Amino acid sequence: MDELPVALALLLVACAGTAAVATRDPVRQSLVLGVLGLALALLFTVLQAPDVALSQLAVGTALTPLMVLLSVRKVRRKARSERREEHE
Amino acid sequence: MSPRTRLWVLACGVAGVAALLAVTVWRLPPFGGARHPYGERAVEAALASRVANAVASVNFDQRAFDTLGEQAILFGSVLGTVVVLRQTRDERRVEPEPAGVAGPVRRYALIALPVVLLTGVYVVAHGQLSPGGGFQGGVVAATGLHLLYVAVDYRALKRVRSVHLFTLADAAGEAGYLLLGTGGLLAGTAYLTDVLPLGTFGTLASGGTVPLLNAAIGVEVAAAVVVLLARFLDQAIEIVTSGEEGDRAPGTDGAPGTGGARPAGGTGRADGADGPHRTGRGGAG
Amino acid sequence: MNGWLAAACALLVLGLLPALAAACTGPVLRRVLAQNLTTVLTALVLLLLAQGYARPAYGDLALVLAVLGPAGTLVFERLLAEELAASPARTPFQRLMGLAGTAAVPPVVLALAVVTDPGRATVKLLLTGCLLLAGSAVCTRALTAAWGR
Amino acid sequence: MRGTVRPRPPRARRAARAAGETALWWAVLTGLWLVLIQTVDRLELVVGTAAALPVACAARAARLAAAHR
Repeated sequence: MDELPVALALLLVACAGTAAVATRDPVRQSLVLGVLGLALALLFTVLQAPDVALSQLAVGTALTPLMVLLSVRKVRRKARSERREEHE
Repeated sequence: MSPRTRLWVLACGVAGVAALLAVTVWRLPPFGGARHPYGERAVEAALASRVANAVASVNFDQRAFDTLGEQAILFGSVLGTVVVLRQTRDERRVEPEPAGVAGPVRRYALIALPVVLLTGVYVVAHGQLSPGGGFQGGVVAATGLHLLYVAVDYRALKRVRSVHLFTLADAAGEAGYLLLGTGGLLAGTAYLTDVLPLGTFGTLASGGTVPLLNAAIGVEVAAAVVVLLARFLDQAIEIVTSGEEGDRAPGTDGAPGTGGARPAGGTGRADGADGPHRTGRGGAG
Repeated sequence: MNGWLAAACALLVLGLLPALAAACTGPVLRRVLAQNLTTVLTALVLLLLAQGYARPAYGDLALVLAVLGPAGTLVFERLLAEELAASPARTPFQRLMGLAGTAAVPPVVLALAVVTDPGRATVKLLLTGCLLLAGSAVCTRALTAAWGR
Repeated sequence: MRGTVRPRPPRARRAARAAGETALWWAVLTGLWLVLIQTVDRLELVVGTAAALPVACAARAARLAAAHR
């Protein structure tokens, strides 16, 4: 019974990880990735590794989504302008 | 050296590593048991150097040299990003336009920003007492600064953020860690040895060099994240290749400008007002 | 296993798993709202775990998440403004998610505040709760505004 | 102050207002530090007040940067 939090956190990580892999669009994937980061932080906490959990929270909450979304924005803008040039 | 000889040399190396690994694994303590020889020794050493958070003791005292390598990796990767994402000759900058943000969001950000910054400093300063440390706290503080971008706009962030100063701070943090390590050499022992007075267990001054190394890492990581994000933000918002018309709707004066930034606030693209980019590939699976 | 850990497990199963499901499907507005809800619920679970393991230092995790979580949601709100504006109108389910994010905070935080010895630790706990409430409310409001634009 | 056009106040007044705003943030943030820490001793107080001062200046700089549009 003492291992129940660990089992549940593992289940949550497994579900979130599968969902992150199954999501194809990078924008939507970054959202699932954010949730996966939170699930991992919970798992590290129930495994009594709060330092690692804090690292995961610090990096995964805002920094990773920001970098992913900025990259997506740059790539899409470039692709769109190239498409426009082809049409002209 | 012929390919054949080279393969033999490689095989010798691989065999040697494999043999050493096999011996090591053979002598490892059994997996999943209640006794943790390494853990017990690490905690003992942590208590001996009066560090309440054993992880901080492992990172900044027992394995401080490993941490030096890790932070050098961060330093190097940020340096690489700065080089790769620099403004090239066929690219030019457009001035970001102000973004419309709801009043409550802006007010929340302006109040939350100092709170996040202070929380970051708290996490750095108490790395040897509670979960946290230089890396975590540095990232928290750097994220707090970017509240100005996500809740106000990029112009506001640029007004308070001098990338040049943060680059200097990045290097200063890295150098600080290296120089703190030489304290051990001056005292006549090994590099990065904890030679300062250990202080009282459980207080801010405990652990000798551990809090100082934490502070150096905190400065380095916070500055590194700010510089890294500055490159990403510049590329995503300001820098366009010539011929690329920012994000303006097609059909409005499509003549591409060659070189030279456009007048401020003029025909630049609106920050936060991308053209429609739907992918149509939504949903899981 | 004590009652606090049981409460954390219950919140994980009944709150976080459905929120994860909502974050993986549907229009972008719903996904971002679900992400916001996940942040708040995770912070509450962390607070309950800190009490359950009798380790006050673990409360720092919830504090960091309470200050960084809204920043993360605002990142999505900012960089997905177009897609959010194009999302279909808000459904009652989405409104419920916005409400759940703020409604779940007071019971948990107040219950924890009652059992904490009065002092600075209580103030810190209440501060974490207030940051969670304010952050969640502001993010929900910002998302609504993004939809209206 | 944002959005309204008014004559620039004299330099002394502006300096006093800036100092007041920073001092207010400084006091609030030092209080926040006292809430965050576990045990209060002299070194914690010194570090807290020292850390709160630059953060208070950052808070004021951020407000000005957001107001100046």
